[in-house]
Amino acid sequence: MNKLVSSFTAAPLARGAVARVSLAPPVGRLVLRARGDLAALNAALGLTLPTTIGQRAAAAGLEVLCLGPDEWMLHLSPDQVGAVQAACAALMASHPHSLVDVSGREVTLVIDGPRAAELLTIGCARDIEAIPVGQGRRTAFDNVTVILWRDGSAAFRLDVWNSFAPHVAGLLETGCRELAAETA
Amino acid sequence: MRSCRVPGRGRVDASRPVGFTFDGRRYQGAAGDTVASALLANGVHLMGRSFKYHRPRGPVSAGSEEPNALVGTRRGPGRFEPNTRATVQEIWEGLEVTSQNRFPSLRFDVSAVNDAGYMLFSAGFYYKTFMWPRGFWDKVYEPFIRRAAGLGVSPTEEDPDTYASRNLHCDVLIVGAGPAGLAAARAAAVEGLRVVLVDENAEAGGTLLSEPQVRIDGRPAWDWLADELAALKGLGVRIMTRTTAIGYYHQNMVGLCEKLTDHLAQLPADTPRERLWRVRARWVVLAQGAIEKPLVFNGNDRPGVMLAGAAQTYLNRYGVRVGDRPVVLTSHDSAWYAAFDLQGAGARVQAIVDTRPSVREDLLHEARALGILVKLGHTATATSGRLRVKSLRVNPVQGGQVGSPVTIACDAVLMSGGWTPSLHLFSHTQGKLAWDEAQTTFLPAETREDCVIAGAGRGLWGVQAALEDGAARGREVAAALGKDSAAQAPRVQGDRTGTGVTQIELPTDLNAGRAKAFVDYQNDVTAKDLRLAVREGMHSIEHVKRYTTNGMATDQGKLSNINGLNIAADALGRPQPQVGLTTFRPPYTPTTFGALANYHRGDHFELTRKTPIDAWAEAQGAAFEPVGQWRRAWYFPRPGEDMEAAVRRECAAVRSSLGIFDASSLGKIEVIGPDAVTFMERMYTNPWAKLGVGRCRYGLLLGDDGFIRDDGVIGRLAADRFHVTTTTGGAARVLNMMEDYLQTEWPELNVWLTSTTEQWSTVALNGPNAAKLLAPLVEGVELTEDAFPHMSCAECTVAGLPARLFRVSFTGEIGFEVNVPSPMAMQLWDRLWQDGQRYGITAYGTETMHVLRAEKGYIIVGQDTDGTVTPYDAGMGWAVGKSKPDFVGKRGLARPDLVAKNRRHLVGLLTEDGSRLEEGAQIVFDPKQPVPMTMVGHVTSSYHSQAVGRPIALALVEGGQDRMGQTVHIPMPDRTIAATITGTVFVDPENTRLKIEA
Amino acid sequence: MARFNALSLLKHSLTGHKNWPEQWPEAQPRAEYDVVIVGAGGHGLGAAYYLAKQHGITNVAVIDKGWLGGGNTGRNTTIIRSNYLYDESARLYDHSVDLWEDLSQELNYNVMYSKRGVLMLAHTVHDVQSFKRHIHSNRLNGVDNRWLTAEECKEYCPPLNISRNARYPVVGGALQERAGTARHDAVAWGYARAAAARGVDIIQNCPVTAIRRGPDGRVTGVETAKGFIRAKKVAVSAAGHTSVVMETAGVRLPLESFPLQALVSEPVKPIFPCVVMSNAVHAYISQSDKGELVIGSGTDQYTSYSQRGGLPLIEHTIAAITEIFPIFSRMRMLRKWGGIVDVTPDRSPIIAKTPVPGLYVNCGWGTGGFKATPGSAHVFAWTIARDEPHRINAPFTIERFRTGRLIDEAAAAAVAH
Amino acid sequence: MLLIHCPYCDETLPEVEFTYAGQAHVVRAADPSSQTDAEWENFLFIRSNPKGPHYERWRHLHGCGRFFNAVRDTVSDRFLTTYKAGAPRPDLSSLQGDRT
Repeated sequence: MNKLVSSFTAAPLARGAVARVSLAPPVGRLVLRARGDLAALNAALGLTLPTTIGQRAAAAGLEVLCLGPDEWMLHLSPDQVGAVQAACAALMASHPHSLVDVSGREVTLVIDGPRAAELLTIGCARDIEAIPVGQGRRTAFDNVTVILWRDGSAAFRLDVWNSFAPHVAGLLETGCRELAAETA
Repeated sequence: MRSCRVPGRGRVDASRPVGFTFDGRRYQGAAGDTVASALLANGVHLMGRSFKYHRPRGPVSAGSEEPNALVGTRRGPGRFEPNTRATVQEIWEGLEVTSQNRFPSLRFDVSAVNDAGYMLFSAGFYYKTFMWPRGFWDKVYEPFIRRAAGLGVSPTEEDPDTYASRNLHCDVLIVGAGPAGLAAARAAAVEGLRVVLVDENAEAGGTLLSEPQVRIDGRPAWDWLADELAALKGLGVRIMTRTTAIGYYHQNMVGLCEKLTDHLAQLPADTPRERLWRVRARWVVLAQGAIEKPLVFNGNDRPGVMLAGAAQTYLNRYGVRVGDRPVVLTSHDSAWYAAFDLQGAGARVQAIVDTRPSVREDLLHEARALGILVKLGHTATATSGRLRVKSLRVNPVQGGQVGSPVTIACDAVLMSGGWTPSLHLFSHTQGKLAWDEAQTTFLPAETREDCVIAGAGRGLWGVQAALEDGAARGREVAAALGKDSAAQAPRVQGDRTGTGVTQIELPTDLNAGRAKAFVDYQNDVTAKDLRLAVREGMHSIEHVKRYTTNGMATDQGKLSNINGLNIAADALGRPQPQVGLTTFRPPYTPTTFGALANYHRGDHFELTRKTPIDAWAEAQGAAFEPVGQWRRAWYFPRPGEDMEAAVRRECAAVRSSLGIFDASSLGKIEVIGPDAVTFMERMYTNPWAKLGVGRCRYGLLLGDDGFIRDDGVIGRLAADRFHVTTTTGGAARVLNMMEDYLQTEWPELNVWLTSTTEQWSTVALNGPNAAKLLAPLVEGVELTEDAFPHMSCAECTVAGLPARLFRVSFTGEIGFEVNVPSPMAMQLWDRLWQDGQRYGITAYGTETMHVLRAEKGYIIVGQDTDGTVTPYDAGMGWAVGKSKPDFVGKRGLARPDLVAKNRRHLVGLLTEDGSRLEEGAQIVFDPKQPVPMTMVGHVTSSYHSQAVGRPIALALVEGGQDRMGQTVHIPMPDRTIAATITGTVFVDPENTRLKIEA
Repeated sequence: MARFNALSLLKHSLTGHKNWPEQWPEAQPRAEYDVVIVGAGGHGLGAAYYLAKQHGITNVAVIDKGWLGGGNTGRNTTIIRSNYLYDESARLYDHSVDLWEDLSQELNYNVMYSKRGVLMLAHTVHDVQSFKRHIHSNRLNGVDNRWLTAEECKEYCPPLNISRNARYPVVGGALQERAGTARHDAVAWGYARAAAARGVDIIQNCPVTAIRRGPDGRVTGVETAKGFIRAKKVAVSAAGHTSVVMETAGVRLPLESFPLQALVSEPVKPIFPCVVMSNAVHAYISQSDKGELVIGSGTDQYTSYSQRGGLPLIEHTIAAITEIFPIFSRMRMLRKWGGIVDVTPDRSPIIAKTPVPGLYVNCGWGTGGFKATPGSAHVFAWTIARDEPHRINAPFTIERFRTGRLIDEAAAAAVAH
Repeated sequence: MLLIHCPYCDETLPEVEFTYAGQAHVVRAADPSSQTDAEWENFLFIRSNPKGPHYERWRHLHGCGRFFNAVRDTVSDRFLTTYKAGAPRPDLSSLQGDRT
């Protein structure tokens, strides 16, 4: 299912009456690691990095999720990646950190529809309902590490490494059909 | 065919007849029937044969505790399952039911001769015999025993159904939707609490379904039930029927199995047969009720002998009269009501036989009013009837003396030995049980889990008590969850509470030693067997269970455990609590493998990781091999080529011109930070401080035990940035190991690790023409020997794509590894493939890669090493930074056995007869020695080498590095092969081929 | 000891089986024993039997905190094989198989040793290399083990799915025909009965709380729930509980105890003729003489004494089984249980003297202890009686973890590339 | 399946997100070369394996990725507490079994 990896356009993968799964368009992705005083990095990024795991922040074209005590996932438009890298690189000496471009490492699945949260329960052991809207979590979907963004009560994004995406998408597709049949 | 259906009784819909077959014969039941109720409605009691003696059996219960009425059920091809409980399986138009464990027929079964050998086949008899003559066990006895084994037959076709699973989080999970569960749900269903109510039956209501005479809040039970269920749904309670709580796991995780289609005539599309639920509840209420105990007496297993409560259920829930002339045999009040109900339904109850000398006056009064003969202070000593009970032999008992018998003709015996709480799930929590002497039963005491028990499950009898306790427990958990609940239980009229006494075997005037008084029906365990086990020294209840198999049948001891305990305790002369119950094991009822595997079958079984190039390789007809989670192109056969031919061609192409290889699955880790060098110095054996930016080096990773764990080429992209590569299978392990040391041992280091395995796809070009192909495509680096020598790396663009270019060789030829972002990998590959045509570019797979690297003596971790090999064993002492103060594995390497002489060293082997050795073949110095031989090593890699023109091999040989030129021997089944120990490099030892000619 | 045979069975059946004697008496501890063995599993009871029979040491007590055979002896999946890679292992396990062959007659107790063959499936190139290495090594050690093609595997075990497009296609297998299964409880009961007949005391429901040592450091006896019992020698054979018991003697071991789960299906007529193991998908399966499919699962990831495993592990195991044997999808799991296995870093056992004079230990069997019962018991008895190891268990020392001379059956199956 | 409280995420989550990482507070000597074979054996292999409270390590692999410490009763499998790596070993007497 390489098209998941190499396709550059959003595409629906599974459509049910109550839940949909589709592939999001490509996005720039940066993994930021840093400790201590984040002021300089905040300034460079033009936002305040959230320091509570699961919290998100956003600024012009830039969206960030705190994944760990010293780890953030940045989503931004692909053409911004260079600029952000340059801005941070300038700080390397004074404020040591790690910024790695992983735009090509993973894809994002969009999951929405009235029973989207329930669809996720076929693979996620943690309580989906307990994730506040506007936050995100790194978790496991059928033992695959994923990053789950909750954009609305029934709207999610799921970041999955390329080679795991077909498995995750395949399960979600099965789940969609199941839910559709249940509701029919 | 006569009908035993009672008009106007039961909840089945007589207006909707349902046809099904039993052993090929067609029967008609009504919508809502189970197989058992439908057959009973047709006057059929005989439904199965027992395990050991093949005795004819009918249903003894009306629920999931059924040990006797087990049948095979089929729905067309692929959809057959054995050992289905007839008392649970709902009928649907066209259902095929077959009886089991009989030949040639259910009515006549030749194996019933076992029954004649009854006295011989006592508990544990097989431990005492079948030992002589010695040889007979394998040939005669065991085959005989095995043939006799089993109940139904296994399915033999693939299962066309699908199965599913979900995780569910709730505040309160209530198991059992009887009065207690319903009341608990109502009380817990307060604002903000997620409440789930599950029941294994087709409809909620539990005992209310069998007791229509009860009035609740002044209304008939069934009306109240319907309204209450609607009300609960209105309050947001999730009610799941046909859903069994199979197991209670750590910290309030309860597994549920929901049956979705087994009751349907038509299978809906996209609907799984069953769904496994992993429920995590903050509080659990167990309201599973109680199970009626059979009475243990001679002949208590004939078809037509069943529990009184079951007879009541068949009458009141299914509208079936299980007998026209039943006898009631009991030691508990509850069975009297069965007699009254059946009498009221047109049966002529022959007698109520109660073991107690006196009973409640109102019961006697009603019996008299109904004209039913009552025999108090009586025991039952025998029954007659082969395929259906014909009579019951009863005797008066006075002062322990059994008087003379009278025989009562009958067509059913409805027995009750009282009730015992359903303790299974509670026991799964490893909760403690408390013995209740008054009720001679175990009751749930404490558990570590956040769990409460309601109703009959803790020894409270009657609908009123169940409703009140349920409400109280519901309020209790609501309060524990910080909510106030004011819910009160409704008032009940027409409740039927009662008491009774507990019996061991009923007293008899016949030879007790010959009595067929069954305790575990399915496994044919009798009271006599239990007493024999105790007599033989089986003094633990677990020994008794295992020696007799009591409680090990498919009903999980639901009917037999407590009777077994009482008899064993009596035989031991110890009180029950000192003997103790055997542990109840999950699942509560047998659960299909399908449900447990749920999604993980076929395509979803286990994921297969594929690189961006995988589809191209597949289109080229590549053969693949699994490596860890990945599948990798193994070789690219052309039409008519086998593996060997393809690999020869691929090898030749690389050595003579140009090969292209997908190395994308190699692990990659970005190591960044001011302390990156320090980290690398500590992690890998090699020195890194002096490695210049833009250069790379082969790195060796050990465990702290000193043995090789992983390896890979590592490039320095900047003073504070390394691009680390690992083996394909080792990627995750290595990153975890690095994080472990970094976070736990060296938290002070300012360095971070990021996996870039899938950020970069890696295309390897190898061969004399590699540079020629690549040079024109590269911007930012000049691919000359001076500008970009072997073991260089750079960030540049290749074919216009952002790339990390490594000049490395795992083949001994000029080699490059081009890393580009995964989404662009196919673009790069296509371009190289097109431009490479002029060099006859050839795609090669892992097998060719293995051959080429072996020709150069490069190791494959996991093939040439096995977790017991040190760098020195592998001839890679050069990779160990001896002057470094420390690195992972340094101290381990200094342990006595790792520095000992004569360790096994990696060497080359050339066979003297030019034959190719088998990988894994063992090596000896002295081929003449007798077995067991002293082995001194084994062949780790062996290939036909196109370049050398003969087979080559790598091997681990004791002291090998000091035995160059010596001959060793490889004894094979047919012959012994002699081979000469050589160095590990077979091709171009001077590495001249690595040079790019100007 | 009243002999068991068809005749005695017949005789007793005529008298309603009223006169069978106890198979072992319920013994109360005496003040002193020559040898106290802690742990009344197959290994401990067997050691007592061989001490009495082969070394003439009959003043022996076997003490257990629970009922005899209640630990891993009564909780395992009864697989017996000896096709191990390293010479040390192969000798130990094959010695065991030799004893299994005649154990029923030796003990006059039918332990139902069933030589139905153990088939280990190879799914990858790496499996093939590793299995061939085993097979060649076994051959030169005189241990039977041969290579089967996928088709031959299917022939040997018809329910097997050898479809090429399976996630883990079967590319072949290693078959040891002499391997098989036995009736686990009968092994404990048979040894108990035979040992008791030779004067050994079997003391159940009597937890050992501490091992006592004298001023010279030598063991003096054990503290138990029934008081102090003097002993010239103490031998610990307590599986998952070994660390705890040995700690009281000041001996710390390279052991961790993990929960291991196993399960059986509902009984069905014979469908599965042999034992099949697959390391790649972590599953092993056979069919008992009663008709149940007996399936071994893995260990949970964390150490535990709870004998209570998780559901996900069972799901994984069953998924693996239905992948290799799709026809079992509609079969039902009847019963699942847990045991506690003590695991060493190299997955090989310790059968040895300890630094404490008079103290001996037999532990670290992980998931593989049942198959070794007779052989291990036999050499353990030798080690206790002579205060020196038998040549077969000489390599299985405690010291090997210090010197690095491991017997690493686990690492030998290591995977990478 | 256990429920585990991650001290970094401050959430109590299902075991599937975590991996077990063995006994806690087993210190790797600053200068391993100075260690005797016995000391190194102790570091590599010797484990307390207690029946009762056990100091152990877990990693929130499918979460924040951090290794952390825990005290778990190996008889009940119930966690008494979890705490961040580097935090001092908590005193057993002060621990109550949490109900999460």
